[in-house]
Amino acid sequence: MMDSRKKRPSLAVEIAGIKMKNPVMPASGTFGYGEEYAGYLDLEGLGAIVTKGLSLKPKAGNPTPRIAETTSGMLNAIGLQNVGIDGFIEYKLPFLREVNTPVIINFFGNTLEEYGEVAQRLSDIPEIAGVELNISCPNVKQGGIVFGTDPVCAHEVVAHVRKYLKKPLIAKLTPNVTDIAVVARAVEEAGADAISCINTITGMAVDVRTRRPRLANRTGGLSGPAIRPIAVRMVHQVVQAVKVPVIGIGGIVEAADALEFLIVGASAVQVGTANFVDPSAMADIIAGLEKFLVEEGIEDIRELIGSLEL
Amino acid sequence: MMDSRKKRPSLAVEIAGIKMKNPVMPASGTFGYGEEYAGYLDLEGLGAIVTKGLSLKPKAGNPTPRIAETTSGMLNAIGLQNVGIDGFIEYKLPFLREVNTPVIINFFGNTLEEYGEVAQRLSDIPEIAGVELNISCPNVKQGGIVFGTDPVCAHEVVAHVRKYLKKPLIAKLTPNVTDIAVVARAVEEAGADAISCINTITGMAVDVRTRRPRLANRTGGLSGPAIRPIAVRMVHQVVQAVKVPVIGIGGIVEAADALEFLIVGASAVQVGTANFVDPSAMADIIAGLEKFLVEEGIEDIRELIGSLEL
Amino acid sequence: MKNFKTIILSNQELSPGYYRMRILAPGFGAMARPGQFIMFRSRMSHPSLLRRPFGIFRIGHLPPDCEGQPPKEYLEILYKVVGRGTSVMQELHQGDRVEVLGPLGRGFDAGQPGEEKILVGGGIGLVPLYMLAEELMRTSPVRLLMGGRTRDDILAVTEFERLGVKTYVSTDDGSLGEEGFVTEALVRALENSPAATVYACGPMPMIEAVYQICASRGVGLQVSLEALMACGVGACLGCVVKGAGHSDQTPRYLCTCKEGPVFRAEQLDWSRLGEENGYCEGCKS
Amino acid sequence: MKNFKTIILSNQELSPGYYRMRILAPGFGAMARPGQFIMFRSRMSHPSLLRRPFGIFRIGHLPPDCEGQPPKEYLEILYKVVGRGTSVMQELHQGDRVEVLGPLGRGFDAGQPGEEKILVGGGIGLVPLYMLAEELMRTSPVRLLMGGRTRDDILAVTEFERLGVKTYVSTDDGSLGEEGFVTEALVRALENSPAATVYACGPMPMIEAVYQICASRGVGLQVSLEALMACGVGACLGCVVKGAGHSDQTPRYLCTCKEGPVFRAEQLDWSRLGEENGYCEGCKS
Ligand SMILES: Cc1cc2nc3c(=O)[nH]c(=O)nc-3n(C[C@H](O)[C@H](O)[C@H](O)COP(=O)(O)OP(=O)(O)OC[C@H]3O[C@@H](n4cnc5c(N)ncnc54)[C@H](O)[C@@H]3O)c2cc1C
Ligand SMILES: Cc1cc2nc3c(=O)[nH]c(=O)nc-3n(C[C@H](O)[C@H](O)[C@H](O)COP(=O)(O)OP(=O)(O)OC[C@H]3O[C@@H](n4cnc5c(N)ncnc54)[C@H](O)[C@@H]3O)c2cc1C
Ligand SMILES: Cc1cc2nc3c(=O)[nH]c(=O)nc-3n(C[C@H](O)[C@H](O)[C@H](O)COP(=O)(O)O)c2cc1C
Ligand SMILES: Cc1cc2nc3c(=O)[nH]c(=O)nc-3n(C[C@H](O)[C@H](O)[C@H](O)COP(=O)(O)O)c2cc1C
Ligand code: FES
Ligand code: FES
Repeated sequence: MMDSRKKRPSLAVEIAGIKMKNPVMPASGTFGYGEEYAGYLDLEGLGAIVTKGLSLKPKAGNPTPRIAETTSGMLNAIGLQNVGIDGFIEYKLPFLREVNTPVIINFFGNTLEEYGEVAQRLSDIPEIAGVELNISCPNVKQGGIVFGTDPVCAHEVVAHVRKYLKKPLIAKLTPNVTDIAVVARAVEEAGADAISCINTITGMAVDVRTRRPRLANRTGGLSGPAIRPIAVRMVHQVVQAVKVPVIGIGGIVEAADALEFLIVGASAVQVGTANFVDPSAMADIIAGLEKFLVEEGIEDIRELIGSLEL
Repeated sequence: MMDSRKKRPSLAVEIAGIKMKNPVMPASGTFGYGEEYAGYLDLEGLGAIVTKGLSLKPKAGNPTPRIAETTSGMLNAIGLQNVGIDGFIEYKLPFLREVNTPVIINFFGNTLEEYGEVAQRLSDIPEIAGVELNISCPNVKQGGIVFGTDPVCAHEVVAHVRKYLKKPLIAKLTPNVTDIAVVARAVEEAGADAISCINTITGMAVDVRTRRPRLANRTGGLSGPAIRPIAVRMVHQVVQAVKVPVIGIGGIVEAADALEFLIVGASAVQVGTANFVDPSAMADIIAGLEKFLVEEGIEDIRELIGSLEL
Repeated sequence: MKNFKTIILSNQELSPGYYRMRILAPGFGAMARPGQFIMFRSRMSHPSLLRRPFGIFRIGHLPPDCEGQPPKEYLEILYKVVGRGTSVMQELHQGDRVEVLGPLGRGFDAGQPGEEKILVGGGIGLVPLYMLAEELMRTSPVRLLMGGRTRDDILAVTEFERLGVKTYVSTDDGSLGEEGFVTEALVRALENSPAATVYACGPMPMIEAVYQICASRGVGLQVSLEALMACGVGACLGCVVKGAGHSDQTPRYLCTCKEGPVFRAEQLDWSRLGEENGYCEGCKS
Repeated sequence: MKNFKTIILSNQELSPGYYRMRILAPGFGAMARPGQFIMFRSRMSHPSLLRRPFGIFRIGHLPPDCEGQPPKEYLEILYKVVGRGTSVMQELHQGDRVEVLGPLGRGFDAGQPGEEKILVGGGIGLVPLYMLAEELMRTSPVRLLMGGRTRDDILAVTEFERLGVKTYVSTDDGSLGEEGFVTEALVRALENSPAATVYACGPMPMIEAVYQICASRGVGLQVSLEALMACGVGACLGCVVKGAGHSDQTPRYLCTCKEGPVFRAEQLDWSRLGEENGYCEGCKS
C-alpha cells in the first residue's frame, strides 16, 4: 500500500476493445480533425482523438451567426459542416495516420440508408479504431424528428449501422429526452458496444435590441460547464441502465469535473467546449487525474470508475 | 411618437385575470413567504408574490446537504419543506394580507386526492389572487413518476384541481421532458388559465474526495443562469403551442434576461435563484425594464411580448 | 443599508493562506452584533454564482484624513483560502468594488455579567469571537482558548490580548503554544472555573467535542455553526440544522442563517450534527 | 509559446471607453505578423466562458531595469469597452494574471514595395494597422485615413505620425479633423493616387463602403474582419464568412480566425457580408 504511492498510477482504459492510454479524449466537433490543435498539446498524450462529425457528402452547415455565448455555456448551430468522407480520407486522414493515438470517427446520416452507407465506408478504413454514431444532434431535423429522442428510432438506426459496420460502435445520446435510460437500453440492445453522452441540450438566446434570435438557426445546442450537473445526472442514469461502457461528456473543464463522471461510472470522458477556452485543457486534465490518483493512493484509474458511495 | 418618450411607459400586465403592476414576480421557493425579503426591496413594487410551495400538511423536507453550487447554477433538494396550509394561514398570511400586491400560492400534493383537497382549501382564502400548481418538482417522487413528465398524468392532475379550485390556475411545467409543447397542450386542455415554466432541471454533483453525491438526496434541481438558454427555448416552444398566457422562468438575473423571455412571448416572468444572489434583483430588473422601454420608445410593455423577429 | 455596494480598503495576507479584508462600511457598526455575518461578493466579476458567508471580525475606523473629514468606518473579515471563491478574493485589490449583505443572523448572547466567559476558537473559527470579546470584556473576565493545526492557523491572538483577554494557544503539532487539542485546554480551564459560560466556533469535530465537555459538566454553551448557504436570509431553506426534539415525524429544522449561526447548545439536535453538516469537499477537519 | 500564462504590465484608459493594455510577452514579437490577433482571458476570474479576440496593436520593450536585466518584451492591445468581458478587463490591474493564445490567424500582405499604401481605420479598427504601418513604412509611402464618430473614437493617431505616416482624421460630428465619413477621405485620396493598395479595418458598414469604392476603381483591398469566435484556431467553425463563389450547392466557407482575419477582397462573397456578420447585440454601427 505504501509502495503504490511511489510508482506512477495507471491511467489506461479500454472501451469497446479500443485501448487508450488514459480516459480523456476530445468531444466531436470541438477539436476539428486533430490537426488544428497539434501545436497546442501532444496529440499522442490523449486517450483517443474524436473527429468532427462526418457525413457521406460534404456539408455546408448553417448560416451565421452560428455561436452565441451564454452564462458559463455556449450555444452552437454549426449545422454539422464537414468535409465529407472522401474529403476526410484525402485531406485529414494522412495527418491522423502519423499520430500514435486511436482515432474515433463521429458520423451521422440524413436517412437510415445513408447511415448504413457511411458505416460501410468507414469499415474499410484500417486507421480508424472505432466510430461514434451521432443520433442526437439537435440541429439536424429529419422530417422534424431527431432519431435519438425516440427509443424505437434510436434502436432502428443503431441496429442498421451495426449491420454494416465492422468496427467498435459507440452510440452518442441526446439529453433532450424525458428518460435517457430508456434510450440507452434501446441502443445497447441494438448492438452498440459503448454509449457516449451527453450531446448538447437545445437552447435559445435572443438579442433584445434587434429582437432576433442570436443564432441564424434560431435554436442551438448548449454546451460548456453550465450543463455539467445535468450531464453527470444522465451519465449516472445510463450507467445504471446498461452493461456496456459509458463515455461521459458535458461541461468538463478540469480534472475534478472528469472525476465526477468517472466516479458515477463513466469509463472515459470527452472534453468539448473547454478546448476552445484553453487548447491545453485536456493535457491539464490528464495531469490532474494522475495527480489525484497519487494523492489518493490509487494505483489504477479503473478502481475509481463507478466508485460512487450512496 | 416623440411625446411617448416623455411619459412613463406602462409595465402593467394581466395573467389569468390577475392584474399586476409589472410582469416581475419571484419564483416559488426562492422568496420564502415574502416576509423574508421585506427589508430588502419594496414588496409592493412587485407584479405579484409567489410563495414557497405549500402542501396539505407541513413537510419536513430532505436531510442536508440540500444545496450545492455548480458553475453559474445551483442544485437544490430542499424537498419542499413547508409550513402546510394551516401554518401558512396562521403564521404567514397575516403579513401578506397587509401588502398591496397579488399573492399567488404555489402548491403540490402527494396524491391526486390531496391535490384536490388543497385546491379546495385554497379556494376559500379570499386574499389569494391565484394559485400555481407544481406538477414538476423533480425531488418528490410519486411511486417513481413525476406528474408533469407525462401528458396524460399532467392532464389528470390539472383537470382534478380545476374541479375544486375557484381561483385562477397556473400550471407549472417541468423541463425534464422530450417535448414540453405536448405537456403544455395537455394542461391547457385540462383547464389551466396560464402556464409557468420552467421548473428546475434534474442534475447531480459529486464530491470527488468523499466520492459521495454533494446532495443528501443524490440528485437535485438545477437553477440559475446556467439553465437560461434552455428555459428560453422551452418558453418559446410553449408559447407557440398554447393560447393561454405563459410565465417565463429560468436563470433570470437582470433586465436583459427578462426581456428575452418577454420577447419570445412570455407575458410575465419569475425570478428565482437571483434573489439569493442579490435580494434587490427584482427591483433592479423592474427598473431595467422601464429604462429599456424608454430607450426603445415603447409605451406599453405588452407591445414587446412575443415581438420576436424570425 | 443591509444590501450595499462598497469598496475594499485593503486585503492583506495575515498568515499563509489567511487574509484580512477591510471593507468600507459607514454606519455598519451601529447595526452589527457579535456573532453576526455577512454575505459577500465581488462586483467586478463573479467567479461563483452565490455569495459567500463570512463572520464579521471587527468594526474599525480609519484615522480622519487631512481635510478634516470624519473617520471612515469599515468592517473587517478574516478569511481562509479554501476554494474557488476565496481564491479569487485573495486577488482583489484596494478600490475594487464589492457587495455586502448584512449584518445577518442571530449573534451571541452576552449572558450573566461578572461570570467568567471562555471563548474557544479553532482556526478561522476565531473570527466571530473578537467582537464578542470586546463586548464581554466590559462586564466579565474573558479567556480565549485558541487552537489550530500549526502556528499558521493561529490568528490575531495579539489583538485579543490587546483587549485584555487572557489567551491560551494550543497547536496540534506544538509549533506554537501548547501541543494538543484546544479541547484539552478547555477541560483544564473548566476545572478552575466550572461556572463559566463557553462560546465556541471552529471545525465541527471541535464543536462536538466542546459540546460533550460542556454537556457532561452542565456548563452553558453557545456555538456558532457553518452551513452551506444560498440566500443568508431564511428564504432558501438550504442551511438548516436539526433542532432539539427533531424526528422524522416532528421535524424541527432551524435555519443556520436566520435562527443562527449562533445557537445555544440546548437548541440543537446533537445526535448526528457533525455527520450531516460535514459538507466540506473532502475536508476532514 | 502560443498559449501562455503571463501578467499585465499596465492597463490605462486612453480616451473615454477605450483602454490600452500592456501584457508581458517575451519572444512574442518574433512570432507576430501585422494583422494577427490574440485570444485573451483573465486568469483570476472568468466573467465569461470564452476568450475574447483582440488585434495586436504593437510589440514593445520596457527599458531595462537597474539590475542590468534585458529589456522586457510586451504586447499591447487597445480595446473598447462594449460588453461584459471588456467591462471586467478595464478593472484589471498591473500584475494580474492573464492568458494569451496567439499570435493567431493570417495577417496582412505587404504588397508591392514603393507603391502607395492607404490604411483606412474606423474607431477601434485602427488596431491592426499600426504594426502594418511599421512594416510598410520601410518600403512604401503610407497614409492613414482615420475615422470615428467623435474625437473620443480617434485613437493613437500621434503614434502613427511618429512613424512618419501621413494621417488624415475625420469624425462624423466634426469634433476632430474633417467632418464626415472616412470613406469620403478615401475617395479623395484615391483620386490622387489611384494605384495604391488599400488596407481597411473598422465597422462593417465602413468596410462595405470601402469595398465598393475600391472595387469600382479596380484598387487592391485587404480587409480585416471581425466575427464571433469560440476557439480562434479553426476548430469550432463558428466564425465562418462566405468566400467568393459561395452558393448553397457549393458552399465556400472561410474561417475568419484561421484563413483571416485579413482577407483580400477577392476572397470574399460580398453579397450579404454585412447583413450576415452583423452579430453585435443591437450595435447599429
Ligand atoms: C455563518 C458563516 C460564517 C463564516 N465565517 C467565515 C469566516 O469568518 N472566515 C472564513 O474564512 N470562512 C468563514 N465561513 C466559511 C466560508 O463561507 C467558506 O470558507 C467559503 O464560502 C468557501 O468558499 P470557496 O468558494 O472558497 O470554497 P468552495 O469550496 O469552492 O465553495 C463551494 C461551495 O461550498 C460552500 N462552502 C465551502 N466551505 C464552506 C464552509 N465552511 N461553510 C459554508 N459554506 C462553505 C461555498 O459557499 C460554496 O457554496 C463562514 C461560513 C458561514 C456559514
Ligand atoms: C479578430 C478580431 C480582432 C479584434 N480586435 C479588437 C481590438 O483590437 N480591440 C477591440 O476593442 N475589439 C476587438 N475585437 C472585438 C472584440 O473581440 C469584442 O469587442 C469583444 O469580444 C467584446 O467582448 P465583451 O464581452 O465586452 O462583449 P459582449 O457583447 O458582452 O460579448 C458577447 C459575445 O460577443 C462577442 N463579440 C462581441 N462583439 C464582438 C466583435 N465586435 N467581434 C467579435 N466578437 C464580438 C464576444 O466575444 C462574446 O462572445 C476584435 C474581434 C476580432 C474577431
Ligand atoms: C461547436 C460544437 C460542435 C459540435 N459538433 C458535434 C458533432 O459534429 N458531432 C457530435 O456528435 N457532437 C458535436 N458537438 C457536441 C459535443 O461533442 C459535446 O457532446 C457537447 O459539446 C457537450 O460537451 P461539452 O460541454 O464539453 O462541450 C459539438 C459541440 C460544439 C460546442
Ligand atoms: C431553493 C429552491 C427552492 C424551490 N422550491 C420550489 C417550490 O417549492 N415549488 C416550485 O414550484 N418551484 C420551486 N423551485 C423552482 C423555482 O421556482 C424555479 O422554477 C427555478 O428555480 C428556475 O428559476 P431560476 O433559475 O430563476 O432559479 C425552487 C427553486 C430553488 C432554487
Ligand atoms: S441560507 Fe437560505 S435559508 Fe439559510
Ligand atoms: S473561432 Fe473557431 S473556427 Fe474560428
